[in-house]
Amino acid sequence: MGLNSILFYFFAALAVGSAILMVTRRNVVHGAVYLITTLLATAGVFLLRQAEFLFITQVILYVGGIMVLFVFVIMLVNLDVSLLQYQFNRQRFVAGVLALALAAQLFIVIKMGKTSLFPQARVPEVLPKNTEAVADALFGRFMLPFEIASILLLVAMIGAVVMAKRRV
Amino acid sequence: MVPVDHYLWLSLALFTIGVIGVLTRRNVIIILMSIELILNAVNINLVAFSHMFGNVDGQVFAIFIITDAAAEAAVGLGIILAFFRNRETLLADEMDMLKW
Amino acid sequence: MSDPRGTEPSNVSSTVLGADEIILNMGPQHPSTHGVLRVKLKLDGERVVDSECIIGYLHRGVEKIAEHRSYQQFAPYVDRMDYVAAVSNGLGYCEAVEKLLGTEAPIRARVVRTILTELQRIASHLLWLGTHALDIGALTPVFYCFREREEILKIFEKYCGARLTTHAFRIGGLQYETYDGFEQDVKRFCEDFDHKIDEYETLLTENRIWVGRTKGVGILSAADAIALGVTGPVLRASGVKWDLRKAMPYAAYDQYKFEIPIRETGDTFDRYVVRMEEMRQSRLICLQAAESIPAGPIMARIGKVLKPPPGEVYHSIEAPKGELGYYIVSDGTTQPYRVRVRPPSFINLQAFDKMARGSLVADVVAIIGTIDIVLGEVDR
Amino acid sequence: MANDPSEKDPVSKPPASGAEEKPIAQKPAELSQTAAPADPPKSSDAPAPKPPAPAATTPSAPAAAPKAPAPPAKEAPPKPLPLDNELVQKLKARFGDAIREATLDRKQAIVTIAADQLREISRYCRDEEKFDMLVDLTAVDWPKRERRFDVILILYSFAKNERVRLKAHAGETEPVPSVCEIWPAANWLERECYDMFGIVFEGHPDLKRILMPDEWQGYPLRKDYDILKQDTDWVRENLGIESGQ
Amino acid sequence: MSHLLPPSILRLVLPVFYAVVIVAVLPLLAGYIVLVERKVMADMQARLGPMRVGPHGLLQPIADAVKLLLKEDIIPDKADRLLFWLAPLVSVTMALLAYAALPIGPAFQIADLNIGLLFILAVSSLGIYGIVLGGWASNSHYSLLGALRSAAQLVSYETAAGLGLISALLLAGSLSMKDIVIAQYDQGIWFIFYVPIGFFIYMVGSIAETNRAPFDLPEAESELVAGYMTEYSGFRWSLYFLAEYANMIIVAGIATTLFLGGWLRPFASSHTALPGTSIELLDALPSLLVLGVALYCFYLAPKQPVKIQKMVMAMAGGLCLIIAGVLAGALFASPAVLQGIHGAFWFLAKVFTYIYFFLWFRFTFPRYRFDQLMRLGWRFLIPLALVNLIATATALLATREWGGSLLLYTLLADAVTLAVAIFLAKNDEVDSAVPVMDGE
Repeated sequence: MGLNSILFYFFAALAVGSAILMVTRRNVVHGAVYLITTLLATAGVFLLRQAEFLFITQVILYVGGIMVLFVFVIMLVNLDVSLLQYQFNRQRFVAGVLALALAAQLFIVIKMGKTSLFPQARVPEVLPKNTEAVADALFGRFMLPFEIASILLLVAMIGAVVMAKRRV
Repeated sequence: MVPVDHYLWLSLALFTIGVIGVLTRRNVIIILMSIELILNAVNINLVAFSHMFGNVDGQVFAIFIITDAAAEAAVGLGIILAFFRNRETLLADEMDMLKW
Repeated sequence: MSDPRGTEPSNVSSTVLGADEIILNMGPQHPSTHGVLRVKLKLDGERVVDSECIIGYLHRGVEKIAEHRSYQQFAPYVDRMDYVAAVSNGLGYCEAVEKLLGTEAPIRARVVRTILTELQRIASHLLWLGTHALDIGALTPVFYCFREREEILKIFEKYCGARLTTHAFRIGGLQYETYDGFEQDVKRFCEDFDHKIDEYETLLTENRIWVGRTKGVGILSAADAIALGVTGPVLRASGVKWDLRKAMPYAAYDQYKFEIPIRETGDTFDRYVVRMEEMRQSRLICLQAAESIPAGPIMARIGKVLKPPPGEVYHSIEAPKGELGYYIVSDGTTQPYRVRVRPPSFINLQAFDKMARGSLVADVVAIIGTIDIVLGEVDR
Repeated sequence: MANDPSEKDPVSKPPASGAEEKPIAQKPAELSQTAAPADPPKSSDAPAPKPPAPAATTPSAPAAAPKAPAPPAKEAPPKPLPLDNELVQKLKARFGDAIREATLDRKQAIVTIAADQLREISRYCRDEEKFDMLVDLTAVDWPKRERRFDVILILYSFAKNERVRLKAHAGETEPVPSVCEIWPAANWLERECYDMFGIVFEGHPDLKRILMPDEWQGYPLRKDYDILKQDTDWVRENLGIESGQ
Repeated sequence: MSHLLPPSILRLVLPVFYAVVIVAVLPLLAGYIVLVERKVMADMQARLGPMRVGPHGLLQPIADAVKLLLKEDIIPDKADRLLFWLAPLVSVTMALLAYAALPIGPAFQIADLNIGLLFILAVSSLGIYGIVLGGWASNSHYSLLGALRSAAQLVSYETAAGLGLISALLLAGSLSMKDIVIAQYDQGIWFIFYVPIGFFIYMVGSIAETNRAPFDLPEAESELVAGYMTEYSGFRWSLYFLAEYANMIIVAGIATTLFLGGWLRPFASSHTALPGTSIELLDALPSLLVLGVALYCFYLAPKQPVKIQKMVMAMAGGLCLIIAGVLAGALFASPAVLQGIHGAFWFLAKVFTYIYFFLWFRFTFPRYRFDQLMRLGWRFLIPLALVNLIATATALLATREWGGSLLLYTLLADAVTLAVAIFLAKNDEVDSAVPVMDGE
C-alpha cells in the first residue's frame, strides 16, 4: 500500500466520519464544522486523483465561499430553542429505511457492474497540466454550459438578494 | 493504486448519509447542508471517472456542480432567512404554508 | 449595576435576527465610553433602534458634600466634577459665591481668570479632539493634542502648582499673583498654537474617511437642541448663535473681541469644526488678555469667614462643554444650604438618544465622542 | 480654614480697606457697571444674541413683546425684594392666585407659583413668553416647613436674553406635575430630583432613579438623610458586620 | 549542501528543513514586526516608543511573548469550549500552511506547486473560519458582531484582491509562484510597471483582508472592544495575533512575487560587472547596506546607559556584521548560492517595505464605517478591478496581434482605468452625500 492509498483511505474515513457527525449533531454550527471537514477531506481525494484545479475550486469556492455563507446565516438565525427540540422528524424510521434501501440498490449495482459496467480504461500516467486542461475544456467545448452556469449564478444572486432583503 | 470502485464506495457512503440527513432531520439548514453533501458525493464519482478515462470532462462537470451548489446555497439561505424572519423557526415541518 | 459586562443572561445568539434585535451593552467598561458611561443599545443588525444611557457609576454626591463644607472648603471639590476643565468649574463656583455675597473680584483677578479659563477651554477641546479622533480610528492626532495640552498644563503648574485639579481661583479673586513671565508664556503658547491647529486640520478636516465618518452623523436640529436644553458647542453646531460669554458676559470677556463660531447642520462634523474654531477664538482672547493685564489687587475685600446673607443665586458660565451653572441657596450661615450644579455634560448627554437613533454602532462611538462628556460631571 | 485665600497668599497682599480697592478696579470705566454681569441683561454693553431662527416654539403671541424687567439699581447688601414687572403682571393677570409671590434676589427674578398649576404656567412661559429653554430643574429641601420642598425651574429666553426662576412648593407626599412634555430636557432632571429628593413627578414617562443604584434606600439630598445610618444598615445587611465606620 | 546528500533524499529533507525554519522564525519575526510597528508609530506620533527592554526596546518582543505565555487563559463560562479551543488553531494553522508555496528565494521554497498562487489564496481564505468560529464560540455580542463583520469583509475584499491579482497573472501566464518570478526576469520588468492599478487594488484588498486599519472593523477597539478576540486571552490570543502578522507577511509575499519581482534584485536582467571582477555592482549593494546598519549599531552601543544594553546593542551590530559577511561571501560563491542568499535578502526587503505601508496607513487614516467599507469594496474596487482586467487583457492582445511595446499598451490601458477610477470616485461622492439607510 503506497502513500497514495494510505492517504486515500485516511481522507475517505475522515469524510465519512465527519459526514455522519454532521447529520447527527444537535448544534448546527458544529454540523457546519463537520461538513467543512468532509469537504476538505473530499478535496484531498480530488488531489489524489490529480484534479488540482478542482481541489482548489473546492477549497476556495466550497469551503471558503459557500460554507462561510452557511456559517454566516447560521449565526444570524441560531436559536437556543432549536437545541431543545426534536432533531429528527416523524417519518424518520421510514425515511431511514428508504435511504438504506436506495443505498443497497446502488451497492448491488456497483458490485455487479464492477467488472462489466465500467470499461477498464487505461490510466495515462502523466495527465496534461491540469489547470490548462480544465481551462481548455471549460472555454472550448463547454463554453455554452459555462455561460449558462454564469447566468444561473446571476439569477441566483438576484434571487438571494430579493429573498433576504427586508423590505423590497 | 486505489481501484476505481473504492471511490464509488466512498461516494455511495456520503450520498446515503446525505439522503438520510435530508429525509430525517427537521432543521432546514442541516437539510440544506445534507444536500451539499449529496452533491459532493457526485463530484467524487465524476473525478474518479475523469481520472480513469484520462480526460478532464468529469472535472468540468464537477465545476458546474459546484457552481450549482453555490447558486442553491445562496437562494436556499435567502429563503431560510426570509422564512426565519417571519416565523422564527428553522423546522422544516413547520414550513407548511404557500404564502404569508 | 451588578453585571459589568451586562450581556443578557441568555445565550448571545438567542435573538439575533429572530426579534430582529439584539441588546448590546457598551460600558461601563468600554474603550470609547469615556469613563464609566453605560449605554444599552437595541440593535437591528448594526443599526441602533433604541438606546438608554445608564449613568451614576461615578456619583460622589458633590451636592451633598457642599452642604457640610464652608464656602471656601467646597471650592476644591468642584474641580473634581469636570476634571479636564477644572479651572472653568472653579471660575463658575467662585463667581457664583461672589454674586451671593454681593461682591466682585478685582479687574486684575478677572483678567487672569479669563486667560486661565480660556487656556483651559483649549486644553479641554484638545483632549476632546484627541479622544474623538481616536474613537473614529485615527491613532495619531491624540498625541499631537496631548503635546500642546502639556504646554497649557505647564502654565497651570507654574501658576498654581497643580496641573489637573488646579483650584486656581479663590472666592473674591485669586490666591496667587501671576509668576514672572506668565504673559510671555501665554503669548508664546498662543503664537505657536495657531499652526498647530492647522496641523490637526491637515490630518482630519480634508480626510475623506474622516468626513465620511462624521458628516451626516448624529444630526441634532436647532429646535431639538433647544428643547433638550443642550448648550455649548453642540448647540452652536446646530445653528444657534448663543454663547454665555457674549450673552451674559462674566469675568472680563466683555473687553475682548472674539467671534462665536456656528454651523448649520448640527452633525458630528459641524461640532468638530465649531470646536476647532473655538480653539482659535480662545487663542485670540488669550492673546488680547495677555497683552495688557491691568495692575491692581487680586483679592476683593471679603472676610475670612464667609457668611452670605440669606437668599439664593444662580450664576452660570460658558464652560468648554456648555452652560455650567451654580444655584446656591444661603441660609446666612458659613455653609451653603444647598448647592446645585447645572452640569452641561449631563444635560447634553440627554440628546444622545436623539442623535444615535437610526445610526450604526460605529456612529454611536462618534456620537458619544462628539457630545464631549466627562463622566465626573455627568455623575457628580 | 486652609482655603481662606487671604490667609495663605504669599505674593499679593490683600488691600487694606475696601475703599482702596474700588478706585483701582475702576480703571476700565464700563466694567464697574457690570458688577453683577449676568441678569437682567443690559443691552448696552452686551450685544444680545439673535434669537435662534428655527426655535422650537410655536408662533409668538402678539402681546408678548420682549421687554426687560425694570431692574432696580440697588447695591449691597443683597436682599430679596418684591418684584412687579411686566412678566409678573401678565402672569398674575392670567393665573391669578396661582402666582403666589414674585421677588428679585440679587437682581434675579423669582416667581413663586402654586405647584398644581406648574404645567400650565410652564407652557405659558414657553409659548407666550418665549422662555424656550429649561436651563435647570432642581429642588431644595426645607424640612421644617409644612410643604417641605421647593421645586425650582430655571428658564431662559433666547429672545429676551433673560432668565426667570419658577418656584413651587411641594409636600413630601404630593406629586408635582411633570414638565417633560413641555421641555424634553426635564426628563433626566426630574429623574434626578426624584432620585435625590423623592419628589414624584406626575406624568413623567419613566420616573426611576438615575444616579443612585436602583435598589437604593432613601433620598440623599434631603436634609434628614442620615448617611451614617444608611451606611450602618447597608453593612449590616450585606456584610453582616455591625458598623462600617 | 547538494554534494553532501543524494538529490532524492535532499528533495525530501530540504522542504522539511525550510518548514521548520519558517515555523521557528515566524513568531520571532512577527514579534519584531510588532516592535517595528510600535517604533514607526512612535516616530510618527512624536514620541519614542518602547525603550526599556533592551537598547531601544530591542528585546521588547521577547518580553511580550513571555508575558503572553504566562497570562491566565480564560474561557468564558458559556462559551462553546470545543470551538473556542479550535478557532485560534485554525487561524494560525492556515496562516502557516500558506507559507508552503511562498518562494522566499529561488531555492528557498517548501513546495513549488503548479497552482501555487491559488493554493496560497485558498488556504489563507480558510483562516476566516478561525475568526468566525472564535467569534461565535465566545458567546459575546462584541465577538459575534466582530465575526460577522469579518466574514462579510473578507468575502467582499477577497474578490477585489483576487481580480487585482489576475491582471498580473495574465502577464505571467502561470500560477506557479516560481514561474511568475521567472516570467518577470525574462520580460525584464516588474509587473507593477505594467499593472500599477492592479497593484493598488491588491494593496487595498490585502489591507482589508488582514483586518488592518483603516479596515480593522472586525477588531475596532473603540467600537467592538476587540471584536472577535474580545474574550480571548493569553496564549490563544497570541495565536490570533501571530496569525494576523503571518497573514500580513503572506499578503506582502504575494504582492512581492506578483508585482515586485519576488526575489529578483532591481534591474535583475541587466548585468554590468565591476571592472576586473565577476561581481556585479548591484549585487554588492545588500552587503554594504547591512554593513552600514552594523556600523550604526556599533556607533550606538557605547552610548547606551546600562552595561547590558551596551552588550545587546553590540551583539545586534555583530549579528548584522555576520549577515553582511554572508551576503558578501555569497558574491564569491557559485551563482546558485549567490541567487539563493541574495534572493532571500531582496524578497524580505520588499516584503518589509510593503508592510511599512501597512503601518503608515494605520497611523494616518481614521477607520471606515461598515457601510462605507462595503461601498468602497463593491462599488469602487470590484468594478475598477474588472475594468483593469479587461484593459490589461486588451493591451496584451494588442501586443500579440500588432506587435509593439507592451509597456506602451499597458500605459494606455492604465490611463483608461484611471479615468474609470476617477469617474467611480466622483459617482461615489454624489451618492454618499445622502446618508445610506440600508435594509429599509
